[in-house]
Amino acid sequence: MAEIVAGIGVPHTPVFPSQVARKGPDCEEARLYAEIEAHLSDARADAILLFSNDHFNTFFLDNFPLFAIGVAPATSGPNDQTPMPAYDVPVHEPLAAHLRRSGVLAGFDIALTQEFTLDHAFMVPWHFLNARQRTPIVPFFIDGFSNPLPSAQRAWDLGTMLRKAIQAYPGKERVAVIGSGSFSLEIGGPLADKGERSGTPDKVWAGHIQKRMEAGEYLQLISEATGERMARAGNAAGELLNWLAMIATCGGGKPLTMKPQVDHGHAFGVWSVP
Amino acid sequence: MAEIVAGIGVPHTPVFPSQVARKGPDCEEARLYAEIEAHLSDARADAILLFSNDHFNTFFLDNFPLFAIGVAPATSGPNDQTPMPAYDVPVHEPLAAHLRRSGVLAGFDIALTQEFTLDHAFMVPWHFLNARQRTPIVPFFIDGFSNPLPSAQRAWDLGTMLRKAIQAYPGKERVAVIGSGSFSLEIGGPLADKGERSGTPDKVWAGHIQKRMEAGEYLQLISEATGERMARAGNAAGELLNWLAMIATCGGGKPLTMKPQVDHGHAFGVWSVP
Amino acid sequence: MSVYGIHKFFRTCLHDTAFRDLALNEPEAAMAKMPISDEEKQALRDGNVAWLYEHGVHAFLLSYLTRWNLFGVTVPMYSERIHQAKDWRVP
Amino acid sequence: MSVYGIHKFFRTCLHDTAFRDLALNEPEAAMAKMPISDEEKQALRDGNVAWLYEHGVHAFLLSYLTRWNLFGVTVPMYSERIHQAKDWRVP
Ligand SMILES: [Fe+3]
Ligand SMILES: [Fe+3]
Repeated sequence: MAEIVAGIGVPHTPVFPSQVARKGPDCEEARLYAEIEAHLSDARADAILLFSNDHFNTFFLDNFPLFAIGVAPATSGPNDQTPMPAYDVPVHEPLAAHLRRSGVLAGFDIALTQEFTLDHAFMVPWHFLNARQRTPIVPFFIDGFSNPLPSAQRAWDLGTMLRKAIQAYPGKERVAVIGSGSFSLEIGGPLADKGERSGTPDKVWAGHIQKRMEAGEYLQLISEATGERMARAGNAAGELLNWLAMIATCGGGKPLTMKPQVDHGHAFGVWSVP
Repeated sequence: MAEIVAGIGVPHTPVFPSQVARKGPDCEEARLYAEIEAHLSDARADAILLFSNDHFNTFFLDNFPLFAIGVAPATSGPNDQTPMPAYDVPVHEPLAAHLRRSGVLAGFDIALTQEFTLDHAFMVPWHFLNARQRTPIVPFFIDGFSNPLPSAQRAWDLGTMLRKAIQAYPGKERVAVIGSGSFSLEIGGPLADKGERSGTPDKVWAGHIQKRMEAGEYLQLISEATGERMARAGNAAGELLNWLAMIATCGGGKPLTMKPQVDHGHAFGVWSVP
Repeated sequence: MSVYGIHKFFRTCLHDTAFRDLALNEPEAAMAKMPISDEEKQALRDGNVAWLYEHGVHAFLLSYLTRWNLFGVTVPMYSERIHQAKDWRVP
Repeated sequence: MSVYGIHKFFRTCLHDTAFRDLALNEPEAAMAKMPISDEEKQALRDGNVAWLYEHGVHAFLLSYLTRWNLFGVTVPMYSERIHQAKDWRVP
């Protein structure tokens, strides 16, 4: 019986590692990630289930999974030229294999990925939260970026299933869960800021998500977070699905802390694990 | 409103094309396929939804989908050195895109495959049933070969969903549905015949499947066809899933005709499309 | 039109530096290596990001144009043009 | 052990004729190109198909040995040995 010991939500903004390296440990991003790193360290996890979404780097449209899980001894990244250190990343292969098998048997059509590298969506969280601890991860890929996306309900159901599967794992592992991404972010599209490559087109939606999460109002959030609603908040706003899967895996409780970066349309959160 | 106009089940035994070329049009396989080709031709289909399973040729374990759908203008095959003619194959791209989108929105986690070739599992049915007509296909990949497989219930639910999605397609296309594969077949494993590379280890199971299908007893068949039960009938016996998806897409009726090749552990069937 | 070839063009520019160099130095040769239509090629030559977006190109991949100023497209040019595009997301 | 490297070895033999030739002519060099363990290499050298099967190798890919008599394994040898394997499918 493995145990879920921490739930965490963070952004994976690819410029953060180089910005923090330049600005130093007192800048806002450095402090926000450092607090979460401390929380994760205190949780003494043996494995980290990390939900994030590839940005056409690990996978391409020749064979693009809606859900995939990395089952291998190790991986590495970043594979997308993000300006940050390169890392070798241990994978908790037995837990990954168990979760994939459990998912398939429970009716989740999860692709199996036995040789792969990771892009900034996984490696930015790794860099800030786990590069020192080096806890083995289980990389879980949710399509949050290439329409049609899985529904918010499907991401939630996925987390609910994985929670049971973790609890049924025949080992005493302490498992932390991370979901990573933005609530509102447009890259390269008409909703980007004028003169810029990206922007945060819907800070109201991002703030609304935060309020729903703080109130534990997930049923309402799931019904509101249609594919169209997320798309109107930017072409990366589907990354909310990574958070929903994380929260469901953690049992659907309220966040213990949630600190937004309003201008970025994202937040840093720590979840209760009832 | 597209319409389902034919349901067909056939094997995809890779030696059949070369055997039939050698033995001529009067051999058993030639006649069995020819009858089905005539039925398909009479159905005047505009598109063929073809369920089959890749054998590590189109996909490999670096990124192995449980379900995938080919969405492209065209494809080709065989890509696995099966001794048979090479074909360019038109794909019904709009229908394929519609079915993928419908599936994702309905909670089926189907990988998107926009550049691909096909192995014998698709090309043997193409060769015998469609090489003359050249009706565009929608290639649907179900993992029937690499454990864990989707459950029989999941394959059935997939077909049920696709039936609705076809009927909701905004076009007047007449759609035929083919499922391809064996009920009992072992390749390279301990259940193969002594001295041979393959064998038909469970003719009883294959015969039982046929009886269940003839009686329309799909609920019973689904509950019997566990992953373990199929595995005991050989490592290709999971290809039954392709048939179950086809039958569910056709509305779950009884076969009009079903002709077994007992020694091969497979059959040739034509379905009612109520 | 699936715009798959356009997606592959940009993705390959990121992951294959030899192809990226070809796209910068001999764009016609680079385009010829990809399954893209004549209409798509013309849109690339023209830096017509609005047309490409409207025809279904993923904006994230499309904006790779500005990473290396492919076809001469800079961030300000890109931004001005993409804001002219009809946004099919918002009905 | 995931036996992924063994699967990749056989799959590459089918799809890459240069690799297949290498596997036939310089099997040690071919194995060195794949992520396979020393134990797995020894099992390949020995044509120990029972051990490979028992450790999770998919029999379909494993039987590629006999397509080109890799490591000297013929169909009769393969058949005799695979029937010695403990079959993990049937509890
Ligand atoms: Fe992202
Ligand atoms: Fe097969």
